[in-house]
Amino acid sequence: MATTKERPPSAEARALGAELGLSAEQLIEMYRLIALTRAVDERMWVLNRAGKVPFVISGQGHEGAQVGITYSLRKGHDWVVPFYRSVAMVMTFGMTARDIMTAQFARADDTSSGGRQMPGHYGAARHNILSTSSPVATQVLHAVGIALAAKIRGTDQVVVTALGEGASNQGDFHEALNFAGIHRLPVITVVENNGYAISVPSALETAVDDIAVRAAGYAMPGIIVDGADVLGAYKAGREAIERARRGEGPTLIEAKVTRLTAHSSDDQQTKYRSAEELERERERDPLPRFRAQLMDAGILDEEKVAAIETEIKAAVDDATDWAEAQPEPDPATATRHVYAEPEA
Amino acid sequence: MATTKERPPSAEARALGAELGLSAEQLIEMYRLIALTRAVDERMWVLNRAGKVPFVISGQGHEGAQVGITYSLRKGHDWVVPFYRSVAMVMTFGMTARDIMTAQFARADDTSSGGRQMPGHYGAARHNILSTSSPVATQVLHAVGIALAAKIRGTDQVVVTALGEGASNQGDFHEALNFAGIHRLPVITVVENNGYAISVPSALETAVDDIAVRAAGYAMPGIIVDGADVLGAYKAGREAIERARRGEGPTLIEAKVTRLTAHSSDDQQTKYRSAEELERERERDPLPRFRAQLMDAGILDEEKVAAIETEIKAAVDDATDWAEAQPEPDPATATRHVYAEPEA
Amino acid sequence: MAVMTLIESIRQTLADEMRRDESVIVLGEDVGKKGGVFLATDGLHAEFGGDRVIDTPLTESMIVGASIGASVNGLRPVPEIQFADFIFPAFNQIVSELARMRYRSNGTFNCPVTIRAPYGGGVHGALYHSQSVEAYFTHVPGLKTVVPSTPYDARGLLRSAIRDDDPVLFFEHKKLYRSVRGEVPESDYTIPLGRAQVTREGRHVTVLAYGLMAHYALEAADLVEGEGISVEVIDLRTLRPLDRETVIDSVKKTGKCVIVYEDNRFGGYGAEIAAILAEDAFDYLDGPIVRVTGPDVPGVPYAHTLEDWFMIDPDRIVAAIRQLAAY
Amino acid sequence: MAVMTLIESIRQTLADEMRRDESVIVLGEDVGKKGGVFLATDGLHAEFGGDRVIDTPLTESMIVGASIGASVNGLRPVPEIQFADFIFPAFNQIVSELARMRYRSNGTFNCPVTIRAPYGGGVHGALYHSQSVEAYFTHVPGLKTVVPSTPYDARGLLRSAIRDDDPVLFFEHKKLYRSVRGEVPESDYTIPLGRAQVTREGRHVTVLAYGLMAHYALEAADLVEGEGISVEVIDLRTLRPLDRETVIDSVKKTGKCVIVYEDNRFGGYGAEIAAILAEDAFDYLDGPIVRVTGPDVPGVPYAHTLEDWFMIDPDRIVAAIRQLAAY
Ligand SMILES: Cc1ncc(C[n+]2csc(CCOP(=O)(O)OP(=O)(O)O)c2C)c(N)n1
Ligand SMILES: Cc1ncc(C[n+]2csc(CCOP(=O)(O)OP(=O)(O)O)c2C)c(N)n1
Ligand SMILES: [Mg+2]
Ligand SMILES: [Mg+2]
Repeated sequence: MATTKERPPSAEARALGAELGLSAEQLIEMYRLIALTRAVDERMWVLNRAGKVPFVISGQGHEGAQVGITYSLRKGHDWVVPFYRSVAMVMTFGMTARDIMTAQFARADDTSSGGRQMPGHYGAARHNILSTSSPVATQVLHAVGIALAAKIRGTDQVVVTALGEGASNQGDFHEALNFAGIHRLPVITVVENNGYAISVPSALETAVDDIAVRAAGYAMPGIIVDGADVLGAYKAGREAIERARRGEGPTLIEAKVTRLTAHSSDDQQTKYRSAEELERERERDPLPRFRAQLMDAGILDEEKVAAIETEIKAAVDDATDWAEAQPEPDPATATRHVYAEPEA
Repeated sequence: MATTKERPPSAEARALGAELGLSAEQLIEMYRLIALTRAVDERMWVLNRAGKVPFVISGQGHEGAQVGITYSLRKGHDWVVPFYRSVAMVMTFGMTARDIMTAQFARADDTSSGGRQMPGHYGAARHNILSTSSPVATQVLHAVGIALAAKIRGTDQVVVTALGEGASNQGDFHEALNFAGIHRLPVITVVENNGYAISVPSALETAVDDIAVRAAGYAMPGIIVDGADVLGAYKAGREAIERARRGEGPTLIEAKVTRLTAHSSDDQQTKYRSAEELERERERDPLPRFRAQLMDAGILDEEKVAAIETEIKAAVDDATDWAEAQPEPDPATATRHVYAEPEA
Repeated sequence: MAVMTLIESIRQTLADEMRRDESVIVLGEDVGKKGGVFLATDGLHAEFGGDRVIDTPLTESMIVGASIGASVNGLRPVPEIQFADFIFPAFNQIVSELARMRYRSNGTFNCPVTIRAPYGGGVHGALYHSQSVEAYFTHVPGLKTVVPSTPYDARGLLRSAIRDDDPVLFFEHKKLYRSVRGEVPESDYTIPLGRAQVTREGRHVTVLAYGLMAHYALEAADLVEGEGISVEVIDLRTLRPLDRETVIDSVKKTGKCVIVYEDNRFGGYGAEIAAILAEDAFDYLDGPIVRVTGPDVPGVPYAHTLEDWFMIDPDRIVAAIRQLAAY
Repeated sequence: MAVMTLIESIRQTLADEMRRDESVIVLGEDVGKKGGVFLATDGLHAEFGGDRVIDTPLTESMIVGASIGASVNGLRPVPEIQFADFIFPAFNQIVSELARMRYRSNGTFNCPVTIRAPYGGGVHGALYHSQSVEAYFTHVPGLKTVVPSTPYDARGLLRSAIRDDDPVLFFEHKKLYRSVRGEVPESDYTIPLGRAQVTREGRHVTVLAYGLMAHYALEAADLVEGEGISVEVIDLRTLRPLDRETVIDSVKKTGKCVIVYEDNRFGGYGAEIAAILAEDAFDYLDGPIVRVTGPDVPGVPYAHTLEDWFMIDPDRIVAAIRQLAAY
């Protein structure tokens, strides 16, 4: 990703950096990732309203936790096993705005599925981002299996997977964390708790306030982070990743996030969420909060923020135009990849 | 069940009784249930070795916890949802030695299944004992559903279900307790933890020592009882049942029990359990311990114990002979009960 | 007589049955305030409350497993699986438990449970929001499987399903929810399970279909009529128990049969019908039993170019009819 | 050349493959010290240790789900499902995930996983230890399904399955484990997936079968030989991909076909073969396609009187052959 020229970091910046072992440049990169993801995400909705893409499911409100928690992973070495809200997570791990947009337009060269899956079903073999399906929670077992292979093969890899709090009530979640706990596998399970499973509120999803309390049932740490606090998420993620890499086993991280949009472009959230609630939730948006934090620390200023915005707008425009211009999948390819194809 | 004439209970007996609200007669009935179940169970193995029944799966070592926990239920009003080790539980709730033996011999009038299922798959509609299947943990959801109906219909019923600690790692257990917790359903889930899932030891089943800690993840109490301590089990069971009946919600009870036999007649446990361990485990047998306790309290004496033994031997002989003499299922009935049958 | 869509017919039938019988409850993901992702349960929560219209956690095995338990303790649960594609987490509860309760208990327990689920492709749902899953369940003794294709049938069949003392899977094609309208009487009529419907009489070729394909079959029959091909169309409506008599009688008359199903071809539901005809109507067959089916790829792809390739349209049925008629 | 039982052949093949390729691991319930409830993995834990022979918790969805993950990160897992009857908790992982990983990722991920499971009745296993479950999986594009019937085939097919880059379901009939013995060469031979075997040549009737039924079919053929009925027996061995050519060629020759499967009749695997023949070999059929199958009840009952009623024996196949030959 392109960089902008830096001033020597201020005392506050050094403080903020030092405390977390992050350079000003890294902090700015994290900010850029969150802002870029948000811009890509907002564009999806614009395209949907314009009738250009039939479906959108997005991660607005979840980006801070995703970038923070996964930022310490080793790209191309470790693994991420995402879910449909993991836009920021997969972009942090190597996918680009073009990758996201080709999936939105279901183009032939869509990295995730060649236009075969709905948007939001991310995957990229070359980045160790596992292909996402729709049935929720199944991926937690895949992440655990990847971690098992890493342990058996001694590859020193760490796996991060994510799911919603609603999905965490599925049996697969229980079976996955149970197995990860037994073998102390290098896997971090992130529950992005936004308080709803489509329209079903927390109170009808579980009897507990915090999914993290369930970690004790698998003899692993259960950490709660405020999804609007990017650096808090970073700290929790880094510690869990380091612990996993040291062979000290799995971690469950619960990120309290907010869902700033409807569940998907097929949902009408005003039917089950009050205007007041939606208004209130806006305050939990990680993007403005992180921006302010970096500006207070003198790491960002109006000028830099504007520069990044311009840069991001250009990237999103490029990705949109480029993706839209790509060819659609050829029906002649529809029968490919059911089974391995004999080498020519 | 027949009674033996009682002497006026001793001071110790009154003490033991008073503290738990149990009369000497009730304490003796509990003892008789445990002893009878054990005798029936031992007979199954004799018949198996004699080549008279092809399969045995039994509850030796689990009986104390089962009788203790379920003793306070209202027969014919409440429900029990058993598993294959629940011999003592279903006998406490109304099934007889003959019922058990007709299932062992797979006779036509077997209450549980008419000889259609393997022995150990208990069920009795007239006693509100739900039919048992083989796939583990599925019944926990059935118990939760029965409790849901009880709550919606306002029947004031309480449901007790049981499963092994191995089965408690299945997804259905997680989904069941999660739902029971949300709606504070009148259901008690008993995990009979004998340290093994066939040959797989605790350490490879879960990373935690106590399944009970998982109760916190569902906002319900998790109680641990010593399965060799019948009255401790009774106390925990009674409290949970009363709590459920008062509408205060579900409870998870973990009974630490011992499996005194091989997993089933198809298993060779010496292959994975040492002679020392098997020897040591004998000390956790609830039967002699409870007998001694009642004798110390002057509720039982040699004479009474002998009388009960004689009575039980007669009951088991009767059940065996009677069951063996019953007709086998007629193949002409094999197509019945796939769907409802039109009334004649 | 009221004219309504398929989804309206289902919604009204659910409300009717809940009014008629207080043991009927509805449970599933988002069936409450939201009224279901397709609005099949819209308004039920307001009328009957959270006790009888239960928004469940995101756990299908629980939805079915708890329904089994509730059904043996006096209720008639009508669980909704949000998409048929998501019924698989409940597969063990349905196949091992729900289907076998009556048989394994020698008739002493039974489960009056009706599982509703939207199925089918052509709605940009891709691999996991487009599947036809009937074949996995029609194979299972102890289960009944129903697929309505009209608002009238949906009402009569759903009533029968809910009142049935055995488990019924009730699959509703998403593409029909709002695209098909029809007259639905106010009366409390039912349509017995296990009866197919001859939706068009003909002499030369029998076309067997259900769900969305039952409509395409009729369109195809119209298209070839001008060519002098007289097509008999049968809407199976209930896949199990199968109405063998109606099917076999028609094939005895026409001697030729096209079976249409949207699901993957290999081992799909229609294979059983072909097998039955090849064994029990062999002497009457004047031509091969032709299947028009979805292709054997793991799901309906998303891109419209690929989805169009996957989905059957009336023209493909026409081509099969022509070929067979000319045989 | 060594003579061994089916279970010995499987055990040795697992050991061979684990020696040959250290990416091969075995996982499942009781596969470690105990060596599996049928001893299929006996000795593997001692030789390869707990890292490559993993006693898992009692959680089938985890067994398959973790195998999927391990397979995309460099391993070739060979999970064991203790009884085929207990594969249903893993149904979602197999059908939604394992089968579709390659297709949905446009060929960028794939899962070399071989799921072994003992299946079949006649062993006093009752409803939940006797099932034939192949039909649920042969319907799924992306999966391969293998059912060996001899020690020789088991070895060659299991090698091919483990070395295959796609998921394979490998079903072993419990009743064959120790009842059938045969010669098995030391050599590293393989039998390609997708090839049926003509186990007996004949002219009048083709009998198609697999697993235990492949043996009964041969017995039946012997029994009618004296009556001048020449039976061709085909052991399908791989149910998907199906060896269409071998099957169709045989039926073109004999004109008559009996399909035998132990599973419930309605919608069982053999229905697809009947459908294929009724469409692609219709012109060659001189008689109905006859199926000899298990009855349509929810499971094999336990009491031996009922189990005997359920199970197919060679005589029932003989009766079908006679009837069809006389047609
Ligand atoms: C097994 C399964 N059942 C149902 C669905 C339909 N569905 C998609 S997302 C969703 C809600 C998920 O809620 P949560 O896990 O909290 O994640 P969130 O969308 O809130 O981020 C549902 C019910 C599904 N995808 N998979
Ligand atoms: C879903 C499923 N998988 C596997 C089995 C085979 N099986 C029967 S009992 C058992 C072990 C059960 O262990 P646990 O739950 O601890 O109960 P215990 O037998 O120790 O009392 C297994 C693996 C089964 N019955 N169901
Ligand atoms: Mg959520
Ligand atoms: Mg145990």
